[in-house]
Amino acid sequence: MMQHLPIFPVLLPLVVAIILLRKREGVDPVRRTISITATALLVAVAFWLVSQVAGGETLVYRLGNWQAPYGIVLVADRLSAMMVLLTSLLALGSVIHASGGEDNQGSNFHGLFHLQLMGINGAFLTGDLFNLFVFFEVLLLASYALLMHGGGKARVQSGLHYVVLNLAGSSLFLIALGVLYGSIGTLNMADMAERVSQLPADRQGLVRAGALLLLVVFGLKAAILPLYFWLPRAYSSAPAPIAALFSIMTKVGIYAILRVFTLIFGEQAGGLSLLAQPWLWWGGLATLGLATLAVLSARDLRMQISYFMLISIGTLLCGLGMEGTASRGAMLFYMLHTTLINGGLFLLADMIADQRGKVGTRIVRSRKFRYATLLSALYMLGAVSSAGLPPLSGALAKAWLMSTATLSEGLWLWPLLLLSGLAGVVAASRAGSTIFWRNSNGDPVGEPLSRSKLTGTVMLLAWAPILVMLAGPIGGYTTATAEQLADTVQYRSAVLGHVASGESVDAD
Amino acid sequence: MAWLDKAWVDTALEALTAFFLIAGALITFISSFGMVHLRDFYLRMHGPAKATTLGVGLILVACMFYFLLIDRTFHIQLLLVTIFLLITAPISAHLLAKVALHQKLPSDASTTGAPSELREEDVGQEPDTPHPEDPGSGQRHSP
Amino acid sequence: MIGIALWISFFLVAMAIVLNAYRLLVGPSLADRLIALDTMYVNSIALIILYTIWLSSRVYFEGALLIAMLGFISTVAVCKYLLRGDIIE
Amino acid sequence: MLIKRCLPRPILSLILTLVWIMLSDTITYGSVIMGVILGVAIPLMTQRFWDAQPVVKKPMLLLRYTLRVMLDILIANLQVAWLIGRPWRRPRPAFIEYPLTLKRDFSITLLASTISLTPGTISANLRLDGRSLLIHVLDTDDEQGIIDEIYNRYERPLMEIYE
Amino acid sequence: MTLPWIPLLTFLGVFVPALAIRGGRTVCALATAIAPAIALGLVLYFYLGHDGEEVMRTSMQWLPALGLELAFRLDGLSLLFLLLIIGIGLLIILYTRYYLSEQDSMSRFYAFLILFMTSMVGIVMSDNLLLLWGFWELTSISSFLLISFWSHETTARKGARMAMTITGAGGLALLAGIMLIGKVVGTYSIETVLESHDLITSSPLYPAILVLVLLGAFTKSAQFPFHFWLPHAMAAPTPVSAYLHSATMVKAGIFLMLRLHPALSGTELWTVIVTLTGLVTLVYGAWFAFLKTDLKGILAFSTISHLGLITSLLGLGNSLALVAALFHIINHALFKASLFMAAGIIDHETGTRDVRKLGGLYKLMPITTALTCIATISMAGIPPLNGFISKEMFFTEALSSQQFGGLAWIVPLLAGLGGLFSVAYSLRLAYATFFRRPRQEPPKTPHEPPWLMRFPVELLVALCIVIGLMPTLPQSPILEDAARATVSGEMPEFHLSLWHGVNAALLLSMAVIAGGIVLHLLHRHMMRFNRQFRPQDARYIFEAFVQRLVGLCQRLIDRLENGSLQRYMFLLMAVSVLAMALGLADLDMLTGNLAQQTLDPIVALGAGLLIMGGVLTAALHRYRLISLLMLSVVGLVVSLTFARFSAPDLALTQLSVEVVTMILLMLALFFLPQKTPKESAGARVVRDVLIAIGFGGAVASLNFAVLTRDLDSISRFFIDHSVPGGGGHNVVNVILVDFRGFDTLGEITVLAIAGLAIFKLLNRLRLFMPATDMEGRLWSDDRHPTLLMVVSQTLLPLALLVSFFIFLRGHNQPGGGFIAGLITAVALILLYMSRGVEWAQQRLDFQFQPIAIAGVALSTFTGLCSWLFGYPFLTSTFDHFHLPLIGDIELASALIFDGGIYLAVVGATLMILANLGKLTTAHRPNKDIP
Amino acid sequence: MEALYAITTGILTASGVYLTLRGRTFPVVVGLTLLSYAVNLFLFSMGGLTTHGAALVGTSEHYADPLPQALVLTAIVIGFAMTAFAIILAMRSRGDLGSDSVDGNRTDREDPRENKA
Repeated sequence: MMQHLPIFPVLLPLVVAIILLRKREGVDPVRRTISITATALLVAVAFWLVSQVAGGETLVYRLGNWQAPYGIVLVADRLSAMMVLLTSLLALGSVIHASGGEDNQGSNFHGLFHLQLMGINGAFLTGDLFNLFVFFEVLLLASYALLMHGGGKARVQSGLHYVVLNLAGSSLFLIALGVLYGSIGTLNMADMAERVSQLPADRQGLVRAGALLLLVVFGLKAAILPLYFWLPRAYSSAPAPIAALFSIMTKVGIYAILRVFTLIFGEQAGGLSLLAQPWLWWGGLATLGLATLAVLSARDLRMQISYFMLISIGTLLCGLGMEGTASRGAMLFYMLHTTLINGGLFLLADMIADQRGKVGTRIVRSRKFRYATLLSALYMLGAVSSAGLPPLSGALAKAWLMSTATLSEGLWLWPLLLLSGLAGVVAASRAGSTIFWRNSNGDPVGEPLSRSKLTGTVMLLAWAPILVMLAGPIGGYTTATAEQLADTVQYRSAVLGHVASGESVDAD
Repeated sequence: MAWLDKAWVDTALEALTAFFLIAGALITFISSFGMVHLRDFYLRMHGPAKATTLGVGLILVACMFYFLLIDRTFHIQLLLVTIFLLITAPISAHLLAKVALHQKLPSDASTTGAPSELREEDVGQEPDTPHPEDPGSGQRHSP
Repeated sequence: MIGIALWISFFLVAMAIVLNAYRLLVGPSLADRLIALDTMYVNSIALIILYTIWLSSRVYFEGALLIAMLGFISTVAVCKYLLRGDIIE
Repeated sequence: MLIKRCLPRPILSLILTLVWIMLSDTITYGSVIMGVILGVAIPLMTQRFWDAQPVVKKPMLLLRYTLRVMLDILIANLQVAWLIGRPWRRPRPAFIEYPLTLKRDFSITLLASTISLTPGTISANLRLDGRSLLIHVLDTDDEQGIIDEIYNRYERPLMEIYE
Repeated sequence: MTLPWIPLLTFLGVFVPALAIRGGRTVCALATAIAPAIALGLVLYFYLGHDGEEVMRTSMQWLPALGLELAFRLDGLSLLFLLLIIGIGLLIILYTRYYLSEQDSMSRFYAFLILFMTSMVGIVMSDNLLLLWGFWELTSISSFLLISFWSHETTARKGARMAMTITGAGGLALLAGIMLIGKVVGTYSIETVLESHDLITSSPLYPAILVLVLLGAFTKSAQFPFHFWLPHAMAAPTPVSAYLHSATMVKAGIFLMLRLHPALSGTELWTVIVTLTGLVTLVYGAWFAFLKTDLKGILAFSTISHLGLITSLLGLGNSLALVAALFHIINHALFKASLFMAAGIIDHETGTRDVRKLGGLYKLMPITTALTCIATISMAGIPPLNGFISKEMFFTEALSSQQFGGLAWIVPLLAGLGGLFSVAYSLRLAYATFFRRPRQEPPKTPHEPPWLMRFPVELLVALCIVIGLMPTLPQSPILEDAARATVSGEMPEFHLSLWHGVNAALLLSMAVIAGGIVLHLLHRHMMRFNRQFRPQDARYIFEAFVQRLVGLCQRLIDRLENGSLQRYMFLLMAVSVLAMALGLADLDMLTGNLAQQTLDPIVALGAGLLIMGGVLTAALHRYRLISLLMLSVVGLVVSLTFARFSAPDLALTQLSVEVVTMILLMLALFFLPQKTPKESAGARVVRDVLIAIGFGGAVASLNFAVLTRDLDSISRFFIDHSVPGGGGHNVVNVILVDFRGFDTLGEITVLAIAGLAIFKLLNRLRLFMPATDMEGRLWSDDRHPTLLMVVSQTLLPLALLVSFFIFLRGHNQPGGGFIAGLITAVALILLYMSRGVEWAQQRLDFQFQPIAIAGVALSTFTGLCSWLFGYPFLTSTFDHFHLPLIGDIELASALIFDGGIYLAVVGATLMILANLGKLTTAHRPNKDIP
Repeated sequence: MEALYAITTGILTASGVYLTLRGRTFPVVVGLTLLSYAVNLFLFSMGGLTTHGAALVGTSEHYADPLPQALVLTAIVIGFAMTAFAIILAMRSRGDLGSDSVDGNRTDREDPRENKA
């Protein structure tokens, strides 16, 4: 079984989805049990995977027993394993929350949820660019379906934008893939890296066009500045567990950028080396800047959380655009933090909306509701962490990222990052005090608190302190990940074996 | 099938292929030509309904001969397309005619006979074709 | 001989398709355009068969078969739309 | 009974087997066996989609009818080609109401298809009551003649075959 | 490794109140006090059992990559502050027990209080700048919680938010400063930073560092112009004001300046900024304290003023000034905390804090009056109390200051002015509250509070007196050690005493006291004088500013995110064009090294048709059906193109997909409006056309450039290994089911998800159904044309046969599961079209979802089977079997995989189409007249 | 031939892009379909344009590059699934929002003949 480990995170959700989707009937306890157990199992598998690669090994899984670059390979290195673990942790919280009733709002929730996990994990693990496209589509289509879960005008409206833009994005992806294949001649990322480093000069422009187009596509997924406009509405209208899971979706874009633009167009790529860097840097700064203003503008808690997410995206992009491996380590740590906390916040917003009746999550005066203390404490936890105030994970992550900036980078990054934090503080304190404290008189009302919703939420928000407490080992892991990312030679030799590119080998 | 190896067979097959090819293509062309130059929709419909079927059929026959010529085997497979077309073409034509009648496309002035489907007076008042549950509204024309 | 015949046929069929395209463009009625499209499907079968002869390879035969079938179905769909609006009711 | 249950439509089975052999383009044991298997299996599978089917009473007549239609198609096409190709005389089209004596959908369909495929006529509309067929004729002076011809040439044989 | 226990203990104390509250309020208070008390004991134990010269330090790696350590130190400065924090904290706990009413959640209050205490302890003990910053911001957060404790009151909420925002912002500035220090010094360890004075001050970044750090300190310590949050924080319960806003939190800024004094001070910049800010704050605070009518307001501004005093002492920079500052910190904490508590008692007893409503309390509350008056005297700097001593020291330093050259007189002037006002407001406070005849009855009749509530005040006031009389008491070890930790150079000799003899400072003091009394008498005039200035409430200004900012942001964001897909799409396309253009610009020549093939006329015809179809689809998009027909032409010709260029599989797939897409689009056409209104303005159309042309041009250029270059690709491998390795002659199919079977698995999963998703979308969907077609005709009544019905059932067996054929041969000839599946699905759909959903549904009485899922499952499990043989997922195998009569049969596991594809395609396609059809049947208006 | 091919792809792409920029769902969906056709043509051609080289082992000397074909096949299927979803979504948005404008903020006033069923 050990040698099949890298494919577990893809197959497990797929098989579970198959089991769950056999029939169409509504949710029952069995279904929930299967779904939660499977997700917990996924967490275990992901931990196992992380423990296997933590030492710096790169696990390569040759699908169909075909040698790369001819067949598709799954590659589990530190980064992939970490992302898989992150996904599964987030998913566990979301799925437990969903079992509190959200899954009954439409058909096939759990099955689609696992298919989405399959797509996400596949995207993180694959070592093949076209396969990445396929998994992108799997996760996108599943996300479209889940976004519509439960229906409603806002969801349909924002979903339409999301879907249409991403469909156009898929076409762009294919164009980019076409150009890259047509000028490099391979699809395996490691092999591409190998070939790009010795690319004839008359093709550089083509590859550059393909690479930049790829950047646009990933940027669309990751929600970089001129392409992010779809995000706030889509995420804020999505059902809570899905919105929570979506917080990893933008990270898929970030991951893809990180992978492609360090491995293929990294430092060794000759004339094309680091070609995305300036775009990421300035795009990230711009995103960060606008998101800072946007977070102040939010009239709805979910919207605000979406903008928190946008801030984090800007920050991550800046981290990608910065020089050196140190910033990568910090950026990855930040990614862990923001994904989990943002996810938790979305879940929390849903619980708040349950209590507040028809006002939902709008930041207005409302009736007095039960569990306000508990919910406000959780909100505080999430908001403080998101805004980047100590003592929670956000502060640590931001400080780390800031400290890795060179002076000239810091000149831009620091003020923006700090201002975004300040804006976050202002916005969150306004929202929190209005929602929890500006109540009309009378006895508190509200639905009884769903235990599974609470569990799911706490499971995610708890990472804010946990990440701080375990900052040492986790930070060490992300630092090591960053170093491994920089060492493309190791990746390439792990994937391609000792075979030089272009020479054929016998499979089987 | 030794007789197939003879030289005259080759020539004959070549001739047949060429003939059927050109015949098929010509019929195809003429039917499309008719579709362009005939005066009203109902006339234009005649070409495609059958001529193209035959045209394609003939070309397929040519193709059979051709493969007989080069492989010395009889590929009956190719006839299937024709069968398919024979089944489907009249139905498409029928449906298209129905559409035209439904849309009350005018027929050429020289057309004799005026089917109830094309009567103008009904427009906008009643459903234009007789409804089975409403026999009073439909006029029946017996020849 | 076959070569010449083939090219003549190619030319004729191509011209037929051009004529279809003309009808498709000009209309005037939807039914006209539709029949032009239907004919174009059938003519492309002819084109494929000619291509088959040209290549002396029968790999495209299924293509011809499929066009025959699917062309019909798409014509039916449009007709149904024009007659009833809802094609699957 | 068993045969009837296994072979609900013997003719269809036969046709399918033949078509399979045509498709596979070879006559080997393998293809024939496969064809027979499919010829039995597919009708069984699709049985539920069939309306009650008329029984072919006179198979030989059906064969003759088929051949006649084939021939007519050839002629029809040449005629139509001629009509279309000559620019000097405009055709005289006509709509004709054809009263049907056939009752069954299947045979009506056969008739309508035949009409559409043969000389200068297209069955344009089957009236909803199923009693009459609207036919568009490309070029005619004699409407009654066409009705009679259709009746004698096609409808009566079909009546004999199926009804 | 024992030092971390101190903050840890206090931190653990956070959880105590919630547990202890069950035992009652007194138990809760006592239990809460345990942890801080032990911590205090520990502090003293460590400190006393330790050689005074050496700084106690301990550190643990936390996040080495960041330079963050869990490092603590305990030096004199920390000690001084720890004593204040924990000591006064304990008193506050006691006081609170009596202050809070029954309705208030005591456990919550205590938890916040202890949280705050922890963060203060953390600040003063941190030996790492980042750690310090962490605790620093934590004080902002915990003070936010404390100030907003009475969250139902607007003032509390707004005050809390303001405090949080201002101090939080200052904290962020501090972080930037810390980052810069880290850049300069290379570490965040305070120990190292303190030794790097020269390095830091000589760095070009020094001004930035200084300003940023001071921003942090000034906001926290409510220095002008960041002072305005403090008065509004007075909405907090009084224990909070006493604790946070007099004794501790506001001192955090001072502490920071003290802590970093050895590293940052000693420059002209430091002196100018710090001294002037301090002095201005001193005067400003004192003046407004004089004018305030709210008891806590007076105290708040007085605090501001005193903080200014301490700050200016720090700015002056010589070591004696530092000592004075340290001393005044202690004194101020003592008298101000006691005053706040006294104010709380008065508020508690009378029900008001407005001095205009108070008066004559000395009769009713003699002890409280006495205590308050002593503390007030100390605050006013009147001998013989401790306040006087430190103020004397301040005047001494002010008078002897040598900074500012010719403007040196400004320091004593401002210092004197500040002193003057402070005497005045102290007098006013005492007089108006206790001695003046009351103008109106207070809401409640006051009497003395419970003894234990008064006890903290008594203790503090006693300390004031003791220190005043015996100023040397705190000198050793507390002040000396604290000063040693602060002063960079030689420790100065200093001697604290009440009487220094007659000197300039004393004269100044006297003058100030006298002036203060005069001023107090003139109070009414002063009020009148002040009234001519427009009253500017900082809270409203701040709120208005925030509101405006928020409004501005809202407008900006609403403008940007206007919910217009057209704009988003335009941006996406524009960015893509840019991306491609940048790449193309990098290309020397568009045409590559390969010669072009000659054009044959048929291809030209095809291209012409494609171009026509494409352009017309776009141009005629407002006539939707025609546009659709044009799209159909494009689809057909695309598949012909695939056929032309040697891709039979693609041609077949494209054809079948195209038909299903057409059917779907026809459905959409029915349910959507049938025409597109003309709504794009000309400019928009031009813009779109331009961007479309740009995009198309870029794609065409890329296409051409790639086509004219040769390619060294990996595909030779597939052709070579297809037969030996994959057991199939159709390389494309072998790639799909074997070499890249994983892609295909993903692809059918996508298809299945699409089915599921569409099923989900159609749930409870009600659509508009037009009763007429677009030209206003009623629909035909012939629902299911007879001929079509007959033919569709005839076609079904044939189609199944063909699809089976295409499926079987897929591995060796064009075909495969996907195309076969689509053919089957389309044939079934034809049935639906010809016979209606109800009819078909009766005969297809099974659900399609299980079929689609079964397909995916089949493919997955085929792949999993290879695990049994120890091969990776999806490893295929094939073998030849010999059957009698039939002959050689080749069976590949890929065929089963392909079977899964077939099932998935059939299931998914039918799910999509049949469900869609089913949706409409029930309520179709058959014959309605519009 | 290559030039013509490229130009055709370009024009199809341009038409598709133009349509995706329209303000109503139907043209947008049609545009996406058109775009995906164009992109498939583009991707397909990345292995070069080969006549008489179907990738069936044993039928030819020079084969067309089979890999782009396989990719396009996958892309067609995925594109189909996506288009289908987009179409249904367009219908759903019409049903829920009462308009087929992509932004849902305009009503269908232009089509008074339609009545709610």
